[in-house]
Amino acid sequence: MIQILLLASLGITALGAAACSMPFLKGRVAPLIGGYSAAAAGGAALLAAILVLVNGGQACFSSVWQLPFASFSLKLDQLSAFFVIPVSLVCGLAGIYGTGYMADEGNSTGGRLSWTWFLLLMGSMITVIAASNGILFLVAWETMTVSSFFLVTRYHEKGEVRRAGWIYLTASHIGTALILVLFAFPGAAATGSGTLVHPACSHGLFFLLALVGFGTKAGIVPLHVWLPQAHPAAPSHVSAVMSGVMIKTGVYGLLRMLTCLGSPEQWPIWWGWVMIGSGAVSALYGILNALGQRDIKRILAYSSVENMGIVFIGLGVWMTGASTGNALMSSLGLAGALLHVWNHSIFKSLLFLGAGSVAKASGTRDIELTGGLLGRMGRTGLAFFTGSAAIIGLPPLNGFTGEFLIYWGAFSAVYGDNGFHASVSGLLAITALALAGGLAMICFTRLFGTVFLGSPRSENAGKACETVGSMYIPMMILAVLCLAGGLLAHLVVGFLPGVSIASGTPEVLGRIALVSLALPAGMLLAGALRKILLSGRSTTTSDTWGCGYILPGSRMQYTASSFSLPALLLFRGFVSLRLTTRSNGEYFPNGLSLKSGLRDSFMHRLYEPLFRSLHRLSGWFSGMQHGRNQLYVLYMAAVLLILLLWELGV
Amino acid sequence: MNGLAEILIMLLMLTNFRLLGSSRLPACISTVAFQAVLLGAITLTTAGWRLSPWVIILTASTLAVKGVLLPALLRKAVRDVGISREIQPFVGFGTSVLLGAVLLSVCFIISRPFLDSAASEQSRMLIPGAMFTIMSGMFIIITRKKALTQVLGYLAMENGIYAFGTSLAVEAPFLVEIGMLLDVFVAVFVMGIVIYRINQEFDHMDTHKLTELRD
Amino acid sequence: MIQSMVHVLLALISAPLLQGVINRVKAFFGGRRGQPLLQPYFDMIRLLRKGAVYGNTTTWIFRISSLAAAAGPAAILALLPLGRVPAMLSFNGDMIVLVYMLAAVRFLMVLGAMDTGSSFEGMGASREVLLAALSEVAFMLCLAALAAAAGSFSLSGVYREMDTFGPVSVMSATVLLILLLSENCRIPVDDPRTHLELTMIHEVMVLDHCGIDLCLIQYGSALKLWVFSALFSGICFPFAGRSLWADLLAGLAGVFATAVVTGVIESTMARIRMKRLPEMLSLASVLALTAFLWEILV
Amino acid sequence: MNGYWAVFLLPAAGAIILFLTRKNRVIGPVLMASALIHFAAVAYLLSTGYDPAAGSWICPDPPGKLFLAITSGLFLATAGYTTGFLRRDREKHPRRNDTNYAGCLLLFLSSMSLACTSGHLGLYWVAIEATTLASAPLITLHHTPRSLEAVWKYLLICSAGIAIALLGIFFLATAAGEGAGDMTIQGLLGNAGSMDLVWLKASFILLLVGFGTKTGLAPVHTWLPDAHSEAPSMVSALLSGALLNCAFLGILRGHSICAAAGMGDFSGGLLMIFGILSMLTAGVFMIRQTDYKRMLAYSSIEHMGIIALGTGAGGLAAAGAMLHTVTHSAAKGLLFLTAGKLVWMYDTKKISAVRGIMSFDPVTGVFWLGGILAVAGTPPFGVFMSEFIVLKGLLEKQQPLSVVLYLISLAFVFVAMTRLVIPMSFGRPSGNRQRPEAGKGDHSILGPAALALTLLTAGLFIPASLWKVFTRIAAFMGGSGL
Repeated sequence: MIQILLLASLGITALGAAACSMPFLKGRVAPLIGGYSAAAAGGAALLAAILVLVNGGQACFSSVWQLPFASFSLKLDQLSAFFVIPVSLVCGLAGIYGTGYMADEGNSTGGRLSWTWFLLLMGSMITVIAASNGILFLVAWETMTVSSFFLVTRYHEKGEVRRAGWIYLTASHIGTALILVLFAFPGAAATGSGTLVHPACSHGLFFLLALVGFGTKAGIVPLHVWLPQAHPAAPSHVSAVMSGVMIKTGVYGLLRMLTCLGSPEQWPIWWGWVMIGSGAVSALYGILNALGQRDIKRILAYSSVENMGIVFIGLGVWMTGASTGNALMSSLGLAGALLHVWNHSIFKSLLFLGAGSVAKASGTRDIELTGGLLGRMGRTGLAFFTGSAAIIGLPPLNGFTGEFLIYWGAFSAVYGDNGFHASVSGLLAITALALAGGLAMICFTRLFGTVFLGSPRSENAGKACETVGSMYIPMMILAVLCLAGGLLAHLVVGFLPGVSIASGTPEVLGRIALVSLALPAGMLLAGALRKILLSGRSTTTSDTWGCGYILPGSRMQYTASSFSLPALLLFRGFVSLRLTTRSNGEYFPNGLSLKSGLRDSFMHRLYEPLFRSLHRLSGWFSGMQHGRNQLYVLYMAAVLLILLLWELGV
Repeated sequence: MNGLAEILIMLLMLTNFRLLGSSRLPACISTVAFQAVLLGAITLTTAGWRLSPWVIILTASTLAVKGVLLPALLRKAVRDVGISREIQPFVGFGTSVLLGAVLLSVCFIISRPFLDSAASEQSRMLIPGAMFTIMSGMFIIITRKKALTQVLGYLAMENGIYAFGTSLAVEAPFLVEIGMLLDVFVAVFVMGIVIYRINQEFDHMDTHKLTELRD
Repeated sequence: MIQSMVHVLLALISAPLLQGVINRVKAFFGGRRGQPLLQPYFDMIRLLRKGAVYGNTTTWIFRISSLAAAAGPAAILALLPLGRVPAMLSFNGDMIVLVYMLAAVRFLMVLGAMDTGSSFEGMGASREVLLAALSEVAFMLCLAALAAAAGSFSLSGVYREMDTFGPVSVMSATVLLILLLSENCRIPVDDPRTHLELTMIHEVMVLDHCGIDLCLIQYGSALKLWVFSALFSGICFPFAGRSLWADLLAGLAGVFATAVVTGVIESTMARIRMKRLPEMLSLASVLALTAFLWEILV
Repeated sequence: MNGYWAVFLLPAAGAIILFLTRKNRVIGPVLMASALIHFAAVAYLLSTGYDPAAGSWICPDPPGKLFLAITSGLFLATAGYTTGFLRRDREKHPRRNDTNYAGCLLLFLSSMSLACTSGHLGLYWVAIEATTLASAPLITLHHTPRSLEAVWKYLLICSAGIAIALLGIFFLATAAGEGAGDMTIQGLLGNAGSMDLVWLKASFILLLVGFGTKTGLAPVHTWLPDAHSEAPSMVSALLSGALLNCAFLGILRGHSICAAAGMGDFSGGLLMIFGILSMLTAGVFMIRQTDYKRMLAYSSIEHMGIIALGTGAGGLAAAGAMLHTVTHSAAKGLLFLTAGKLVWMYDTKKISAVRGIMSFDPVTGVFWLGGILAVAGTPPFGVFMSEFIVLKGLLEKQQPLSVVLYLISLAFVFVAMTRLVIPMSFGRPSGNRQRPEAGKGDHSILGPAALALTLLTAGLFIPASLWKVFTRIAAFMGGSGL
């Protein structure tokens, strides 16, 4: 039954992709086919995954695939099912959202083809997660990259979109090269026997290869440079899918490889340290860069780097706990990380869909030109509000549950009397999470406040209008899921794969849900009290207090960059902040401008110099091809002589 | 019997020095023709017990092609192009000869391992001789500027390889030998056409100026 | 269990009294009689009788922010132990929930401030979230140190165990005091009585609130003061009475003693420069870190 | 006289017909006819598994048959394009007579077929020399200064290289000594055990450098970018896709003889060094490239490096390398034909002058970007499969250093190529020509489409029987004989 559902979903995506690429489709037919086939496929895969998760065990399907070392074998075990759920959910909802979002460019060839690529992306993601054969995994993995590349370069007229596409393609391809080595190990790509790979080399090297290979896709700091370039360039519903679930395939890949490395207890301690270290650095670096951006989707992309950092911290806590023999710490760390994967895919895709509606309504992605949209786009504003509250990790919503479990894992290392490693790594996890949480608060109050609150800063922000129904419903569903994730976490925590839950956890999560409900209840009570008291009295509106200034304008408002500048100045060491002030005229300048920008310091200090030196080096070498005939023959003679002398040992 | 072969091989080495030293094209062409004649003589002397009608016809055809036909073609090319001297090549003629001597010593060093396992006895002198001819052919290609001189260098290389082939190796089937001969002839013929076209296009024949295609 | 119910009720009733005590202590240091102890109650009752004026750019966010300011700390009271009196609801991880509930209230307050679209409120909001980010780190590290010292992950458990007056409790007490001063806009961090908008942090976020909203906000900040005083006094004055009732009384005394201590600090110290505030808070986190390492290594 | 004689005499006959008739009208039909018949003959001979008598001169060994199939398939794919190209090109110079050109093309095909099918090393040498001479005039269709320079370099360097290879063959004969019989491959393989090792080592080095020049392996590859970028596209497709394989056949046979004589790791080691050197050189030269046909030429050097690396490693990697010859020829044929279309559309070979192919002519855009992604090794296509198998083979042979260098150069080339190609295929079109009316009789779409199809199937569907062919070739190269 489950196999049929899974194959049905893959079939629908393939058929939909083929249908959308037909040249004769007229008008709005393509988005409709694309969107709703995505929804149908998502539903089928979701059902299959839930069935597997609920009644345990696994569902296998394998058929012969005429390719050396390959077999078309899918296996939906606990771990795969766990990751298929967010993929199918978010892709389905993004598909529906896309029908509204891409309505006006539906009939252009580019518009139609983008739906083909979208369905291919969805299908390949589900295949990657369900694949249990090396070659199938690799083929689906790269199809996922190529299809998302074509989606990223959808608006390829702009120069920086092309550059973003190139950076994205090369970064993921280099990551795949390392994953290639994982699968190419002798004895690897075991067909049909379930485990993808039997590592023949030392486990440490295998782990590092998997970490770097899949870390590139998950966007962990030194390898994250493509993420803030690629996600903003794609259409919003695609960046929701990419940021929401595609980077999760990196986490899935890493977990799948770890399952091949024997039981966690034997893992060396430094693995846990590497994970927590990279997670902490990614979290802090990601959120700090998100503070300085002006493009709404780039902020969300950097915050994805942060959340992936949090997931890696959770996994690090799991590994440290396992290798130091602290069962509670390891189970809580893994539970927190996996729950955060779910939660992040829900609220991140919600935020990206919201960003898409804002960009479509106000015609710009620069948050400094928006403002006061809550009045005109109430429903999107409400959904975005829920998303921002969830991403900061505030109690009633789902962001809190994942982080709480990781906190608990870290604290259990601290208050229990286990060794030095566990407690110090726990401490590092707590500090990173706390600081990242605080900075996330700055980042998302800045984002929500600048975009939705205050008065509009440009005239087309003033004329923004609410989005179409089909764009709003997916956001509402995701917002409700955020709330449900927060309140019903104790039901779900039992089904997390590979996690032996300590007895008290569901009961504690239930208590938390209760306490966090007290806040909205109290607010309702106070609101009712206020309503009763105000019933008789006059409630009027007047201008905001401007110290008596008679002409308050929208330029007087606090802008986004000024909101985050103090924080950025405090953390100047980590991020390459650029403050350029320009004034014409020495003593009586009639104009003064200050521009604050943030460059990605890894790109700026690490990758660009690397490429420049490679370019110079190849310049030095290409002198060899100087065109003079005689020297070419000299090369031949020289090679001949060298070989003869070297080989024959004359 | 092998005394004669020794002398012929020694003559072959001398022709190489003449090729390295002379700047006039017609002189070089005649040296290469003389080398071809020497080649034929060497094959006949070293053939010894394998003297069969086929071998004689083969040597005769080699002499005809390399001794007469190709030099005639090249002399006609020199007349058409009107350039008859190689002016200041990359390596001066005097130094070329000296380097030729160095090359000869290198050949002797290289051929030492081959000699102590040489199949037949009389090839004792032949291996260094042939190798020296090949090396001087390549030396001419590398150091000379004119295209025609480079063709001559190629021909000298071919002669050296033939010296190896016909005497040392077991004789290949007749058709293959003729095929090889035909290939060399057509190669030089096509090179001649290309040189003629280059001369028309660039109205000079210095290959070192042809450097438009580079990275 | 009844003692914790009584503690919550007492807290709800007598929270504004703490501010009264602080003002009287400052007046005493200034050689004045000062305003009556119940002055905060009179102000709140006066505000409750007023109508409401809202800014024309404000939306429903502005209206719910004042509600959250009151409801948040009230909800936190359920998690708050008073000395050895356990909290009404105590479970593993309630300390984390407490921190994040405070963050939720702060989130809504900041958004409410930005909704008015005024530059002063934006500035206040920006300063508020920056200081909050740093103080949250200090708070978490201090809780970690306490959890390590007491060996339990719930606040009530921690306060029950922390009966000795060792180095860890001294360091955590100082951190909690710094946090109290920075979270409740007391003198060294922020002056509650200043009228110059550019220098305020918390006060400027409530510039546009009036009437019932302002009353709710003042009541909320009073409750928050009570929460932090309870946390501080539990560590600073570890008094173990024979019965829970004695512990309850001792706790109350501790809370009011903290109010007096705050009053003394406010009247003796001047404000720290805005640029040096982050250094003070990072000092607090370093202190908490040393407390933690002391607990682990020693 | 066995069936394979027909395979190389047929195109020669076609060439003679063209030389005699000297009419432009005749070119199209003769070219297509000989291409089709040649393909049919090869298909028939290979499918029936026809094996001529052991001792005869013309009896191809397994790799020879594979390369013969690739050559005839590629020639058929480019034949359609050639007729269209020559007709379009004659619009500019109406009086020019192209029969010589087409004749040389057919001679080129016949010499390549002879090279693949020849069982005798000497005859193989004659055939390779004939391919050089036949393809030289093909490069200068327009007699521009650049193409003349390219031809001169091509002729001189290749002839010098092949002369050295001839020396290598004679060394091999002396190594085999008296009992070598008449230097057929089977003969040499038969008594490889008794060969004199010093002469054998020297002969392999000479063969490697000689035929390496023709295959375009690293230090001696210098003629390849000039020749392939100046020649018209269908000729460079044949040069890259078919000729490099035939030339590699010589090195392959030298390696198998060495392996049979127990010197397998000596020759394998040298092959791997040359392979990796070629891949790195290609990467280095591709970064600063400004001409997209030269970029494709360097990509050929890189892929021949992969094939050499795989063959040198042996076992599974050798099988992967043989699969790689097929997928590389298909990909390179597709790319060069599309490059031809780009040259026709944009009238320039400069990368910076070509923008927005996707929006200018979507079909060419899809072929171009798809081809580049394929040749750079993205999975759904065959090139990825062969590269993965070579990687797997390398790891099985415990060659960590070569694995690292292999991956670095692959990534290096991928980065360099996509950096050049993405701005070309996207953005606003800069082509000055109006949109070409696709498919107005010049069936130049059929060729690339067929190649793209083979590329895709090679990536997704290689039946076990076909895979057995490659493993059998690998076994042959492993020196265990037929």
